[in-house]
Amino acid sequence: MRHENATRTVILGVAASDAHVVANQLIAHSLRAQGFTVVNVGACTSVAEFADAYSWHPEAEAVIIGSLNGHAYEDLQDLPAARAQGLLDCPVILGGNLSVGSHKDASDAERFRALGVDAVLSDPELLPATLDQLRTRAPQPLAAS
Amino acid sequence: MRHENATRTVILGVAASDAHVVANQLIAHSLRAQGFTVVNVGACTSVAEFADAYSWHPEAEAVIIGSLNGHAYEDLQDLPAARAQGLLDCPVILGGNLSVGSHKDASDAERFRALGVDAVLSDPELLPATLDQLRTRAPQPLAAS
Amino acid sequence: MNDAAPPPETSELPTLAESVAYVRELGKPTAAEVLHTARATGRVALQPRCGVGSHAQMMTLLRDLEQHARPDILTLTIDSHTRLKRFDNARAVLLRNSAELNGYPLVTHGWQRGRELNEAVAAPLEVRHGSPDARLLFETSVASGITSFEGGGISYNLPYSKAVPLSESLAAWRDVDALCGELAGRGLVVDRELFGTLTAVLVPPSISLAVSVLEAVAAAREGVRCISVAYPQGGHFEQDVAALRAIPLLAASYLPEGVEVHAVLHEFMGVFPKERSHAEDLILYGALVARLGGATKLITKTYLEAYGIPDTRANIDGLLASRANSPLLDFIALDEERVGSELDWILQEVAEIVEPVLATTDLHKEIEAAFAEGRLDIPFSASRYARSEVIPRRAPDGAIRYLSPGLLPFSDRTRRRNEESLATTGRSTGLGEMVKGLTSDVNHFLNVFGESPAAAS
Amino acid sequence: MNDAAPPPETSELPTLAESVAYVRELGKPTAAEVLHTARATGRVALQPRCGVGSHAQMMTLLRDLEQHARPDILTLTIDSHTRLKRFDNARAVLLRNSAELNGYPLVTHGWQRGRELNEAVAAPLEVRHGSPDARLLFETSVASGITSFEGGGISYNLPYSKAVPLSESLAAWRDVDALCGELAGRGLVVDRELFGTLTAVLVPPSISLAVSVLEAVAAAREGVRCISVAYPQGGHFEQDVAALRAIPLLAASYLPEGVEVHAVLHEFMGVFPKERSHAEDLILYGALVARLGGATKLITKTYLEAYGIPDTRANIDGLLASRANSPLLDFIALDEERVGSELDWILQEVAEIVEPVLATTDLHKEIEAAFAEGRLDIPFSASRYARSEVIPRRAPDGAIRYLSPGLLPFSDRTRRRNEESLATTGRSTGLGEMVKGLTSDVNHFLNVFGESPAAAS
Ligand code: B12
Ligand code: B12
Repeated sequence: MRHENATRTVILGVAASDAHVVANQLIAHSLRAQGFTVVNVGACTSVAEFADAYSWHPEAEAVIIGSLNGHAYEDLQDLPAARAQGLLDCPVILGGNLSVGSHKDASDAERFRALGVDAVLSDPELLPATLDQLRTRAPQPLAAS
Repeated sequence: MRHENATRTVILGVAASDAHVVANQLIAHSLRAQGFTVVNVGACTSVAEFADAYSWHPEAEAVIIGSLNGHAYEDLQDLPAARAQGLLDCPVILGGNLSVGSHKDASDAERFRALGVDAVLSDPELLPATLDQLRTRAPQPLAAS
Repeated sequence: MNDAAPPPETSELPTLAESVAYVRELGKPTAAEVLHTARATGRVALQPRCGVGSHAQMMTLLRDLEQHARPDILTLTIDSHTRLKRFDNARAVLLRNSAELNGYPLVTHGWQRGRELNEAVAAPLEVRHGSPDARLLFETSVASGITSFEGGGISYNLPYSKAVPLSESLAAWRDVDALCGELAGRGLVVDRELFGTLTAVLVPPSISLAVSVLEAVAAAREGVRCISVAYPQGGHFEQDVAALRAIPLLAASYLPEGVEVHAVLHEFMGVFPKERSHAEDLILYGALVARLGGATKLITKTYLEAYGIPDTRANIDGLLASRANSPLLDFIALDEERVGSELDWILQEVAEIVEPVLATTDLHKEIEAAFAEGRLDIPFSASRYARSEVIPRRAPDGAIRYLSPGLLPFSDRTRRRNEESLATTGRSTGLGEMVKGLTSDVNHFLNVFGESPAAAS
Repeated sequence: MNDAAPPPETSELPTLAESVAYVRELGKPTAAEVLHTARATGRVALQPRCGVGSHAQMMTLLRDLEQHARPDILTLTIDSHTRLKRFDNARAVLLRNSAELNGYPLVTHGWQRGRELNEAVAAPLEVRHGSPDARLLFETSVASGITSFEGGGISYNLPYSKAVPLSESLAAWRDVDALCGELAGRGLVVDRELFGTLTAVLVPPSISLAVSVLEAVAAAREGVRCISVAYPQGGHFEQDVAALRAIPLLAASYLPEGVEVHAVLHEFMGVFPKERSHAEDLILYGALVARLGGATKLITKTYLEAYGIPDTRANIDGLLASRANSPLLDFIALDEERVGSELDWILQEVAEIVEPVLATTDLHKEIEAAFAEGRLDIPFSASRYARSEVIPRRAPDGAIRYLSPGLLPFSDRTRRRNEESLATTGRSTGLGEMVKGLTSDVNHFLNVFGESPAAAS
């Protein structure tokens, strides 16, 4: 089982239409500083490219997707298909600024879970703890604010 | 007839509850500079005091009342009675900021005419012309903006 | 509740002891405490003006302001009938149509309603009015648990009434101040703000400050412990900054130790530009004067100033004024040399005005006599009891100077300096010319913004 | 009109001649004319950002902004699908729910609708986007009669895409610039704004300006006649003022005569404080940078910046930004010595970066090679085609310096100065420490206002 590997690997990237990388790069640095191996596929990464990266790194314990430009929902339209085809067989974590506009809807997270996202986060500091929890395969998908 | 007097006299003052005198003093100076004799009874002048001043200066061709604090209507409640009793037997001109609040009602002037005000003005520069017109005793009470 | 109707009967005022206990139980800081903290933390405390006739609407207004604008101190502005003790008129208008009152008739509503207002908000309240004789209003305020009260025997007489002798108003305010002294003895320090704003229009800084010094000395003698010296923004940056900076220096020179003195700026009180963006430029400008002058408190204006009493929205919208506390403006440097020279000038003029008066034994008598003789004077007095022989003008750079100091006991040096700074303004060649020039100075900010002086409405 | 649906068929673009004639008939000034007038009259032209997916809502938005905020130039911000030529996605979202688009998909709506927008308002429009290859978008803009177009082969590639080689984007933008040259020949000067903002976060001024100099030289060679050099407010007053003041000097050094160059400030583009009053402090601060730096134009932010695309109200509420043009702020003095030393520093660094590149014969090739080798570089590149070995940090006073200049060809003197100014910041003792420090620098204004960095929403 990959959980017993000495080093833990994650795939990190930004959604397909989104070029915001500052948080992405800081998160990568920070996870590395905490001992993770980070495969950072960076900005403008489609679901297909995430699946690709996963095929090269099946040891990854999660795919972590950032989205800031408000287009997360459209950018993840292919996620259900990819997951159904088993192309992304690990937890998917999503974080950032997930919809357009300044007034966010609390039900937003639901939409993403319906697409096959396992956890919606806003604070990257919660990533390690979330990764730990997902490892224990809690039966309920986890939501943090 | 007083109209043929060489000097023209007016009574000038500010309504009973009102202490704003800057405009009052500038108007007094300015009418004087234009040759008028100005009896300036100043701030906080009740209708009774205006009548008093008129009794001492029956040659006055008009009483000019300023009001800025928004209380003009209450301050002139005694005007109909004074006029009915013949205590203010000359045109009454009213000017300034005549109601409370920042959004003025165009029908305001009507209320004052009903109290016995002959002309409601806002720009003091119009005073000489208004005085001239009132002298010719136009049959209709005159309104200027 | 019929919000307009005054309570059926006027009820006895509580005792001072009861009122002091009430303030203690209220569980909010006093105005003096808020000011003290503001100064200690280098903030400018913010205070909007507000007052409407109806009690219910006054409650709403205070709550809305507190919720949305988070002011440090809130205001009860009193209507002008109450100010002049025309209580019957206040009651009549309140019953007829409370919207026609230009302020809150606290005496008519009574102290129980005052307490309701006080309990509705977390910020301490100040009563702002303009009463030559405010004794009943003050007692009602204290009974309401209100911890700041504006006015003074000179500054709430000369601009606000025509025929009240100074002896009367000074005596009435001595009573108010003495009551403050008694309250201080009982542990409740009431902030007494002195209305250096006077007639607000073209007030030379040294006149504003001289009147405040005299009132402050009188108040301190009665035991007042917290004095806010209000100065009206005149419109010239360095002059206004210097005037604010003069306040602690004057306090050190003329007031006993143990009296806490705060500089307060009243945002420009003269003819305001009508266009919203112009008004807002001016409001920000005032905020920066307060900040750089080191004011403890700023009384704000709204973009509706030129039109009339502002609506709640405009009063909430204190965006510009609150920039006074921006942590990002430390880069602003000033022409400190100019500020310094204005400061010297102001201190010199104030000394020449107040020192002869303070040198006498009966301060009240001397103030009255000095005004009668023009040794003390203010421009545009509403009252007969000041001569208003002082004629202010703006120098070409906008600073307010004495075109004529009237009978103020100025030294030759002071006279010369004023004359020189107005040299190009030109002595009036006739009344018409002088009035034109004065009017244009009154309309200073209309000129700056290219607005026409035609009345707003 | 079904506002969301794109026109049934994509229709032929009009000829250039037709578009030039259309602009002439439109009867409004071009962006270049507005900028020219602003500079001539000493005003800072104001421009809000705005773009929504629906055509009808875009019309309303532009009209509302024009009516209430009276901007000098208006914006069409393009959605990020269109930016990346994901036209199918843009169309899909537009049909599904136009509110989910983060900008106006102009190509999808088509040039006729572009003209409708243009005719709806009196201010000229600028298209702002972020497209490595903007040719179709540019042609659609020109056909819409839009007279200002943002971007450049470096600045709209590296921050906006991952895998577009610089040779491609530079070639695409050469086409855009050449078309501008042709339009200029036909009498229509299109303003070309260069996106010196880059990745917006902790961009050292000399990197921003160096990239703009290179893009400006490239654009001028193709015949572009009006160039706006955009600089992103970094947060340190004197450094930002110096950067703006550097722009005309750089233009004089590196650009041919006859090209009109304007300095443009982008209000702070990094992590914005969340509390409204803090955001507003920052907006005013930016306005003052623009004013004192002599910017011709200011691109404004709103108090909702930290949350997401602002609603119309927030965007109209440009109260703070418009203070850039207050006639009352001439009293503000600066630490001119500090500004001067920052200016020297910036000019020196820019020279060291651009001069080797400009000395070569094939500018595009050299730019590509220099980025590949790190002789040109930007921090936080989204693209693989820059190395991002540059590491910026803030000095204790908030100025942005090079913790590591990566492979930039800096002189020893420049390196030393940067090192010295960061001496107390401490070389990172480990990756964790460095990331912490960098994150804290990114969150600079949260720290200033004492806000916690937890994400807004
Ligand atoms: C810098 C910036 C840019 C730069 C990006 C440069 C680059 N390549 O990285 C540039 C100028 C290029 C840019 C472009 C655009 N931007 Co932008 N940008 C910003 C800005 C100002 C700062 C973002 C940033 O770097 N912050 C620093 C990092 C450290 O913090 P952060 O990104 O906010 O992320 C925090 C959280 O969201 C979270 N987080 C982020 N990612 C992840 C991932 C995971 C897994 C987790 C758990 C958490 C997490 O952690 C971070 C720390 O708290 C923000 C507004 C703001 N002031 O916050 C707008 C903003 C994000 N941009 C926005 C938009 C819309 C755009 C554009 C589409 C243009 C437009 N229409 O306005 C284009 C995007 C083009 C594209 N294809 O995506 C909007 C998003 C709107 C929305 N969601 O409603 C914002 C919010 C601005 C606004 N108020 O309108 N932008
Ligand atoms: C200076 C001033 C004061 C000074 C007055 C000093 C004095 N004794 O003169 C002080 C500080 C004492 C003061 C007090 C009060 N004021 Co006051 N004051 C002003 C201020 C700032 C300037 C007025 C002024 O002197 N302007 C200069 C002169 C030359 O112009 P003017 O007065 O505007 O007059 C013009 C026209 O109205 C017209 N005009 C004036 N009189 C006349 C007469 C005639 C016959 C004609 C034809 C034309 C005319 O001509 C002038 C030139 O265009 C105005 C607001 C403003 N910025 O305009 C508020 C203002 C007039 N005050 C106001 C109020 C309410 C008060 C108070 C009741 C306090 C309060 N609740 O806020 C007290 C009044 C006390 C009382 N008993 O009346 C309100 C009136 C509100 C309303 N109508 O809705 C105003 C508009 C402020 C506001 N926006 O709330 N005030």
